[in-house]
Amino acid sequence: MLAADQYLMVGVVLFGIGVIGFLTRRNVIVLLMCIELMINGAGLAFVSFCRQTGSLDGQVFVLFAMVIAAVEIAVALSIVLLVFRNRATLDVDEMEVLKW
Amino acid sequence: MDITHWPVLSILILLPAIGAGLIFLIPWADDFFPRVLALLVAGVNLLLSLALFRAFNPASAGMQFAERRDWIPDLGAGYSLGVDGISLFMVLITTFMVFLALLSSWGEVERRPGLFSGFILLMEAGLLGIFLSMDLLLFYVFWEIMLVPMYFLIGLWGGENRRYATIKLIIYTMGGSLLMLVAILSLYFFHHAQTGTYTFDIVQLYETSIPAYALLPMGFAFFVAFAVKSPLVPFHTWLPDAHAEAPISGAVDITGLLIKTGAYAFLRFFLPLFPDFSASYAPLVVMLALLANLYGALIATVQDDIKRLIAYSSVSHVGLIILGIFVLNLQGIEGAILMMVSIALSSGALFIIVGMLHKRSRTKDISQMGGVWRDMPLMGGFFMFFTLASVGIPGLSNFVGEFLIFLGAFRVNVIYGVAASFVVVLTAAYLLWMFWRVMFGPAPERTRTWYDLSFMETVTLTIPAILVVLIGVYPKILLDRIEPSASALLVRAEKKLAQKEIPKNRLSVASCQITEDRELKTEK
Amino acid sequence: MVEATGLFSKLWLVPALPLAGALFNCLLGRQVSNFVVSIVACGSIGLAAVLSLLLFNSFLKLPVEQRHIELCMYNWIPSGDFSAPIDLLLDPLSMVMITMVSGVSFLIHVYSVGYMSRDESFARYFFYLNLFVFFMLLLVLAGNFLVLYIGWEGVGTCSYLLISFLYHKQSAARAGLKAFVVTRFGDFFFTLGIMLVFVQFKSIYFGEVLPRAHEVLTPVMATWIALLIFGGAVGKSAQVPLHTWLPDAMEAPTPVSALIHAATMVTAGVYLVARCYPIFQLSPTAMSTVAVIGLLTAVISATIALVNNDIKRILAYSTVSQLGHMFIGLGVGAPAAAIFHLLTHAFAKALLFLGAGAVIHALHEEMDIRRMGALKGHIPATFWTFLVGALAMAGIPGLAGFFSKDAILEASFTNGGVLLWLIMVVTAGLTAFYCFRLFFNAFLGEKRWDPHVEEVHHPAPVMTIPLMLLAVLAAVGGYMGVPHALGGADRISSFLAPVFPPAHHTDGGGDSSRLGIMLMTVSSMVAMLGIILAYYFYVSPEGREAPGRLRQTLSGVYDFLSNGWYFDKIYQVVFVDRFMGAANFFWQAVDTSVLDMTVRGLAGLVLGGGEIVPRLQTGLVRWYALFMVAGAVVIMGYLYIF
Amino acid sequence: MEITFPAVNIDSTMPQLIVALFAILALLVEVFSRSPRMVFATCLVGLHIALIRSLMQWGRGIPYESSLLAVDGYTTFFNILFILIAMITMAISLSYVENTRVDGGKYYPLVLFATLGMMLLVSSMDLLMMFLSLELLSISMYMLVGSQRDKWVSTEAAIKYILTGAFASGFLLFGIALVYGATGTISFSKMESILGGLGGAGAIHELPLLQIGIALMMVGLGFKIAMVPFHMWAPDVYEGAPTPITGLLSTGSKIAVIALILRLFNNPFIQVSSQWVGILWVLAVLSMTLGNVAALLQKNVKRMLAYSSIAHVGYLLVAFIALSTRGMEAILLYSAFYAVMGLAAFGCIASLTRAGGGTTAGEGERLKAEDYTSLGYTQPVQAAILSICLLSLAGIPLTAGFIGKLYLFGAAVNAGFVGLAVIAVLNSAVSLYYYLGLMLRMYALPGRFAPMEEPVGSLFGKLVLLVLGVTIIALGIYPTPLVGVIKGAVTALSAL
Amino acid sequence: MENLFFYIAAILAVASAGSVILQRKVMYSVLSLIVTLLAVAWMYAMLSAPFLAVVQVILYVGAIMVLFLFVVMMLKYEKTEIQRFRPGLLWCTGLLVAVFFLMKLIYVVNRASSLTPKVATVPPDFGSIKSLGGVLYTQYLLPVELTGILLLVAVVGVALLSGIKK
Repeated sequence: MLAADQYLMVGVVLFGIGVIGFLTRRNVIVLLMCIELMINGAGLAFVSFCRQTGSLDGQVFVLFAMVIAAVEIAVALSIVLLVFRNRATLDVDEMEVLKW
Repeated sequence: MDITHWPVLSILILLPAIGAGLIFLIPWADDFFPRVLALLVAGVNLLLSLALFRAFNPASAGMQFAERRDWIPDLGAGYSLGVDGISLFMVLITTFMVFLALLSSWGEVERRPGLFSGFILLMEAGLLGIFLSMDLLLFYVFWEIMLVPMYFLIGLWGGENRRYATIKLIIYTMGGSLLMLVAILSLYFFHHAQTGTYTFDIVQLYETSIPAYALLPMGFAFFVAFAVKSPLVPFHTWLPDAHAEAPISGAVDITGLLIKTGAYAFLRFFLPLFPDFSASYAPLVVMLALLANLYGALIATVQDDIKRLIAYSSVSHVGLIILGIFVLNLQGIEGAILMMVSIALSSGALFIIVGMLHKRSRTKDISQMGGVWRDMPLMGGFFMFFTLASVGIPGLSNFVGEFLIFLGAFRVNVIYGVAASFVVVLTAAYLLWMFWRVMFGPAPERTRTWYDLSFMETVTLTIPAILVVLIGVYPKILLDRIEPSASALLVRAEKKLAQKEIPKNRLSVASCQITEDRELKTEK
Repeated sequence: MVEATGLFSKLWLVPALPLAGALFNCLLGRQVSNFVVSIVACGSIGLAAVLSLLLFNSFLKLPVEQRHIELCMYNWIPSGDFSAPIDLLLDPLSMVMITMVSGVSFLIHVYSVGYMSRDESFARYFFYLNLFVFFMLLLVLAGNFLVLYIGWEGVGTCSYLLISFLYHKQSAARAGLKAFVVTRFGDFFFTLGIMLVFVQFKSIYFGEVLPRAHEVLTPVMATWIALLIFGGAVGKSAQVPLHTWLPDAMEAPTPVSALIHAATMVTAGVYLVARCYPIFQLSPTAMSTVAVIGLLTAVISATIALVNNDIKRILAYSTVSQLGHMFIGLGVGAPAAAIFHLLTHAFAKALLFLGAGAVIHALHEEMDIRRMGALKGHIPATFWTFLVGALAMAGIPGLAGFFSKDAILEASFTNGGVLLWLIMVVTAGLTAFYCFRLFFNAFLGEKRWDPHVEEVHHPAPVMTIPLMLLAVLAAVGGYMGVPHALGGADRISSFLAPVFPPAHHTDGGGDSSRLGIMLMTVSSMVAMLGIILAYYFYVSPEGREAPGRLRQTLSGVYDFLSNGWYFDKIYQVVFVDRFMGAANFFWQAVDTSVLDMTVRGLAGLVLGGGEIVPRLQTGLVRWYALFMVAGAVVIMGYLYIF
Repeated sequence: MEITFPAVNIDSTMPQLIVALFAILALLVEVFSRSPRMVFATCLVGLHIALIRSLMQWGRGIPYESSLLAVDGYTTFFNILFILIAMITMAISLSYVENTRVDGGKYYPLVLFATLGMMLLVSSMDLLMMFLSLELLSISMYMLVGSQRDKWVSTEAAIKYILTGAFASGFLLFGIALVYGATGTISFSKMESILGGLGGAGAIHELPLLQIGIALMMVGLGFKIAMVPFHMWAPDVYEGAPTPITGLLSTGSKIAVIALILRLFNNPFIQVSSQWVGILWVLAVLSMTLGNVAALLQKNVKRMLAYSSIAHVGYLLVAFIALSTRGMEAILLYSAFYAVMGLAAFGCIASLTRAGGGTTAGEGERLKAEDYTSLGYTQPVQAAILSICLLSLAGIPLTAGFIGKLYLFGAAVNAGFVGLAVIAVLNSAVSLYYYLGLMLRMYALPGRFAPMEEPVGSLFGKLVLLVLGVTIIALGIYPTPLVGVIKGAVTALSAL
Repeated sequence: MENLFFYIAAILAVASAGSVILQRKVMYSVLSLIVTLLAVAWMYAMLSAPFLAVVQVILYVGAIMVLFLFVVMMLKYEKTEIQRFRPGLLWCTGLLVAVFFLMKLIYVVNRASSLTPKVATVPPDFGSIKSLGGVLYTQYLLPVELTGILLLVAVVGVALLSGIKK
C-alpha cells in the first residue's frame, strides 16, 4: 500500500495549481475551473486522510463538496450568462465598474 | 419653593434634553415656537438652579441632592448625581449662560433659529450632566455627548473655515477623551482587582490605588483629555478656530462653558483620582499653565481677528485656572473656581458684544473697525466694562479669582506667583489695545449706520454686568459654599497621598508652608 | 484701635456718596439734563467734603491715642486662612488725605461744570470723575492692603478712562493705554508686595501688619516688601523710570489733569509709602532707594520741563518733579514733610492746572505756550490766581509751597547730606524758572495767538470761583505746617506723628533752627533767581534773544531734553518692539506653524496614508484574490517560519 | 443491513424548520399567486412564527442529542437575532424591491434561505454542517446580490462575489480537509477532546496540518466577515448589491460567521486560540485602521458604510482577542447592536430610493455624499434615523453603539490589551469625522432657494426605521435587559 | 504496480491541471479539466473510495463539465487572453504569491505527513456504497436534507437571475 500522504501531496498540488490559475487567468470560466481544481485538491486530501484514519467522514464530506461544487458552478454560470448578456465579455478584468 | 425632596438634579438635566428633543421633533413648526420654547426651558432651568442655590447647605462638604439609581448593574454603572460646592457654581453659570446665549442669539441666527436653540439646549443638558455626574461612566457619557451639539453649532452656522474648525474640534477633543475612556476602564478594573466590586461610582473609585506602572499612562490619558478640553497649551489650537468660526455669539458662549468642563474635571476627577500624579507632576503642569498664560497673552496681542483675540485670551486665562488648581492649596482652588465663573461671564459677555458688532459690521477684522464709540456709546460702555473685568480690575469678578490664584501660587513658589501676576500686565495691554483699536480713534463714515444697542441687547448685557459686579464685590457668596468642598477635596487627596507614603520631599499638598527666605534667595 | 461710633460710624458715607453720584450719572446721566448731572456730581462730592470736615472736627477732639478708627464693612474675600474684609481706617494720615481729596475734588468738579459744559459726554465725564473720587477716597481710607489695592486699581482705571475721554483722538487712546499699562507694571510689584506681606504676617490689615513689622520681618524681607510696594508707588506716582505715562496723560481734559494727574491720584504712591512707613524704616536700603529714585525723578523731569512748550506738559513734568521731592522727603525720613508737601502741592498744582485750563479754554484749545501771550488783560482773574499758584510752586516765602518744600529740604540736608540738598536747591531754582517761563509766556509779552483766535473765551464764574478758592488755599495752606524755626508749631507733623514712628532726627534744636533759617534763605534766593532769569528770558526786551541763542549753543542738550531724555524711544525699542516681535514670533512660528502644522500633518498623514486605499481597491477580482492568498501566506508564515 | 433513521428532535430545531418550511411555502405561493406581496406576507408570517417559537425556547434547557447541531442559549440568542435581522431586511426591502423591479417572489424566499443558513451555521457542531450552512448562506447571498438583473452593478457585484466567494470556499474546504486530517474527526466536540488530550500549545504546534488547516479555514471565514486582508470584495459588492441586501450582508452574514468563529475558538480550537491572538491582533488593527481611513476618504455613502463595517469587524476582533467571557459578552452585545445600526442605516438609504430606479450605478438611489446635502429638511424621517445610526456607529454615548464599544474595549482592557484598546479608540476618533461629516452634510442649512423635494419612502418603511431608531436610543440608554440575555447566551456557550 | 498506477494518475492529474490553466482556448481547458477529474477519480478508487470515484465521474464529468462545455459553446467567446496577454504587475505578483503559497503549503504538509500515522487498516467494504449510505442516512441525515434545500435554492436563484417569469 502506498503511503496515503503522497495522494495528499497531489491534492495539495492540484489545489495550488487552482490558486495559481485563479490569480493569473482572466477568463471567468477558467477561473471557475480553477475553483474546481481547488475543490478536487481538497477532495483528494479528504480521501487520503480517510484512508489514513479509517473513518468515513472524509468521504462523506467529499460527496457533499461535490454537490456544493455543482450548485456553485450552476449559480456562477448563470451569473456568467447574465454578465455576458450585459457586456459580451468574459474577461474578469473588464468587470471593474465597481471600484474605489 | 421647597425643592429638597425633588429629584432636582435630574430635572435640571432632563428638562433641556426634553426641550431639545421636542424642538428636533417638530422641525416643520415655525421658528418662533422653538425659540420661545427654548428660552422658556432655559429660563425655568435658571430658576430651578437658583432654587437649588438657595436650598444648598453651605456648611456641608458632601454631595447634596444626591440621586442614585442603577443604570447598567452589570457594569456597576449607576445613574448617580450630586452637587457640592465645586459644581454648584458650575451649574449656576451654565444655566445662566445658556439663558443668556439664547437671549443674545434671539435675532442673530438667521437660518433655522429653532434648530440652533435645540442644540444649545442639548449642550445645556450635557454640560449640566458633566457637572452633576457622580459616576465616572455617566460623566464620560455627558463628556462625549457634549461634542455633538458643539460640532453642529460650529459646523452648521459657522464661518467660511468651519470645516477645518470642526475637524480640529473632533480630532483634538475626541482623541483626548477616547484615550481617557481606556484609562477609565483600566481604573475600573484596577478597582475591581482590589475590592472585588465593579463600580464606576466616583467616590468609591477615589479609593483605588493605582499600581505604579500604570500611573503614568493613565494619569497622562486623563490629563490629556482634560487638558485638551481646558485647553492647555499645546493642546489649545482647536479653540481659536472653534471660537472664530462660530459666528453666533451664543454658540461661542457655550464654547466658553465647554472649556470650563476641562478645568472642572481636573478638580473633580483628576486631583482625587491621581493625587500622587498631581503632586509629583504639579511643577510640570504649573509650568505648562504658566506657559499657557503667557503664550495666550502674547498671541492675543497680535491678533487682528477680534474673536481669535478673545479666544487666545481665554487660553491665557485658562492657564491661570489650571495654575490655581495645580498649586494644590485652598486659595488656588477657590480662585480657580471663581475664575471659571468670572471668565464665563466676562469673556462670554465680550463674545456677545463681538456678536453685536459683527451683526452691524459684518466683519471680525479689527482693522476694519475703529471709532465705534461715536455711534455706539452704550455698547462701548458695556464693552469697556467687560474688558476691564477681563483685565482684572478689583471690584469686578475676575480680580477675586485672579488674586486668590496668585496668592495660592505665590505661597507654593514665589516664582509661580511672580510669573502669573506679571502676565496680568500683558493682559491689560492687549485687551485695552484691542478696545482702543475697536472703539477709539476717528470714526469712519460707514459706522454711522451702526445703531446702538436695542433694548433686548441692553438687557442681555446688563444681567452679566450685574453679576460681574456682584461677584466682584461680594464673592463671599461663592467662597463660603466652595470652601468646605474644596478643603474636603484637598484633605482627601492628602490622605490618599499619606497612604501611599510618598516621599516627604515631594510637594505636600494642602499645607503649603514655605520658608520665604529660602525661596526669595533662590529668586535672587 | 477704636470702634467706630457716633459720627465715625458714618465714615463709609465719605466714599459712598461719590459712588452714589457716579452710579446715578452712569445709569441715568443720559436721561437727565446736564444741570441735574452737575448738581448730583458736585453735590455728592460736596457732601463728602463737608462730611470729611465734620469728621476732621470730631477727630481733632479725640485724644491722640484714640485717633485710629477702623470700620469693618463686611468680609470681602475669605479663603482659608486668608481673609480680606472691606474695612476703612481713619487715622491722622487718612484724615488729612480725605479732607484734601474731597475738598480739591469738589472744587475741580465745580470748575468742570463750566469747563465741560459744551461736551456731549457730559454725564459720562462726571460719572468717571465721581467714580474716581470714590476710588481715591477708598484708597486713602483703606484699612488693609487689598482694599487699598481696590482703590489703587480703581483710580488707575478711572485715570485711563479719563485720559481716553476724547475717544476720537488716537493720541488720547494711546496715552490712556500707556498710562494704564505702565502703572499696571508698577502694580505688578505692588501685588507681589501684598502677597509677600500676607505670607509673612498671615494678615494684610494695616493695624496688624505695621505695628508688628519690626518683630516679624528680617531686614532682607523688609527690604523686599518695601521695594515691591515702592514699585507700585513708582508706577502710580510716575517716578523714573515709569514716569513716561504722565506727560502723555495730559490728553485728558484739563480738570482731570488737575485732579488726577496733579492733586490726587499721582500722590497715591506717596501716600502708600507713607502708609507703609514702618516697613520702610526697617530697611535702609529701601529708604535710600526711595530717596534716590525721588531725586532722579525730580532732576530729570525738572530739566525736561525747562524746554517743553506744551502748557500742560510743563505742568505735568513739574508734577513729576514735585512728586520726586515728596519721595525724597520720604526717603530721608521726613514722611510728615512729604505729606505736607503733598497737600500744598495739591492745592498749588490743582490751581495751576485749572488756570492752564482757563487759558486753554480762552484760546480755543491752544496748548502751545509759544502761541499765547498777553492774556493778562483778557482774563485777569486767571492771571492773578495763576500767579499765586506759580509763586507757591516756585517756593516763594510765605506761600504754601515754601513751607513744605523747605521742610523736605531741611530733612534732606540733615539726613541726606549737602550734595542731596544742593541738587534739590538747584532743582528748586529750575522749578521756579519753568513755572515762570510758562507764566510769562502765557500772560505777558505780546500776542502770539493763532490767527483764527479772534476773541478769547472768558471763563464763567463756576470756573473762576474754584480758582480763587484754590488760590487762597495755595497761599495760606502752608500755615498748617510753619516750622519751629520760624516760630510755628508745625502742626501737621505733630498731627501725623501717631502714624509715623519717631523719626531718627531730632526736631528743631536751637542750632537746627538757625540752620533751618539759613537753608530757607538760600533756597528762596535760588527760587527768586529762577524767576528773575525767566523774566529776563521771556519778558524783558534785552533777553528776548537769549533762549534762542542758548538753544543753538546747546542744541545737543536741547534735543536730549526735549525728547524727554529719550525714555520713550528706548522703551519703544527695548520693550514694545521686542514684545511685539516675540508675540508675532509665537503666533506665526509656534502657533500657526509648529502646533497647527502638527495637527495638519497628522491629519495629512492619515489622509495621505489613506490614499493607498483607493489604489488597492482596483475593482479587479484577481487582485482581491491575490490579497487573500497573500494574507494566507503571511498567516502561515507567522505560524511556521520555515 | 437495517438502516435506522436517527431520531431527530423536531421540537428543538423547530425555528429552523419553520423558516425552511415557510421559505418553501412562499415559493409555492409565488407559483400560485404571482403576487410578491403575498410572498412577502408569507415570509413575514413565517418569520414571526419562528420568532415566537424561538422566544419560547429561550431559557429552557433543551436536551438535544446530536453531534451535528447544538441547541442552547447561544444558538437561541442568535436564532432570535437572525430572525429579527431577516424581518428587518424584509421590511426595508418591501418598497425597495418594488421600486427597483426586483423579482420579489424569489427574493423574499431567498432571504429566508439565507437566514436559515445563518441559523444553522451558528448551531453547527460539526465541520460538515458548518460548511453546508455556510454555503447555503453564501449561495443565497450570491443570488440576492445579483437580483437586480437590470443593473449592471448588481450583476458585477454578484460575479465578483461569487468568484471570490467560491475561491474563499475552496480555502475553507481545504482547511477543513487538513483539520480533519490532523484530528481524524469533523465533530467539534470530538475535536475538542482530542486536542484537549494533547497537552498544551507545544503539542499543538507539532500538528502543522491542524495549524495550517485552521489558517486556511480562517481565510475562508475571514473572507465572509470581510476582515482585512480578505475584505477587498466587500466595498464593491456592498455598493453593487441591492441596498437591503447590503444591509443583510454587513450584518447577518457577518454576525453568523463571527458567532461561528467564536464557537470554533471556544470549543474545538480552544487549545489553539492563544496562538491566534497575535495574528488576530494584527488583523484587528489592520481592519480598524484601513476601514476607517478608507471610509474617511470615501465619497459614496454606501461604500463608506462598507468600509465602516470593515472597521467594525476590527472592533469586534478587539474583544475577540480578549478570549474571555467578558469578551464574548461584548461580541454578542455589539453584534446585536451592530445589526440594528447597520440595517437601519442601509434601510434609510434604501428608503431614499426613488421609484423606477435606473439601470446604471446609483441612478434613482442616493449614493453620493452630495446627494445627502440638506437631506434633513427634505426627508426628515430618514435623515433623523440615519443620523441616529451614524451617531451609534460612531459610538456616541446614549446610543447603542457606545455601550457596545464600552463592552468591547472594556474586554480588551480587562484582558490586558491596553495597546489594542488605545488603537481602537483612536480609530473611533477618526471614524467620528466621517460619520459626523455625513450628518453635518445632511443638516447643512439649505439655501434660501433650495428646490423643494417630495418626501420619499413608504409609511411602512418609515415606521420600521423609526422603531429601529428608537431601539438604538433605548438600548443606548438602558441596555440592561439585553445584557442579561447575553449573559445567558454566553454561559451556554462556555458550559458546552 | 500500485505505485506505478499512482504515479501515472498523479502525473496525469497534475499535468492536465497545469494544462487547464495554461491553455489558450477555454475549450481545451475544459477538456483538460475533464482529464484531471478522471485522474482524481482514479485515485479515489485507489484510496478505497470506489463509490466516490463513481460519483466523481458521474457528477463531475457527467454533469458539471457538461455544463461548462455547454456554456462555453453557447457563449462562443472567441477572444482569447493570449492575444492581449501582457504579463503586467498583477499577473507577475499573482504568480509569485501563488507559487510561494503552493511551496509553503507543500513544505508544511510534507513536514506534517511525517508526523501522522500513515495508513489505517480498513474493512474491505470501506468506502463502498453500502457503508457510505449507512452513514449518510443515519449520522448525516440532516446534511442530506440540507443539500436538498441547497439545490432548491440554486434552482430558485438561477430562476431569479435569468429572469424567468411565469
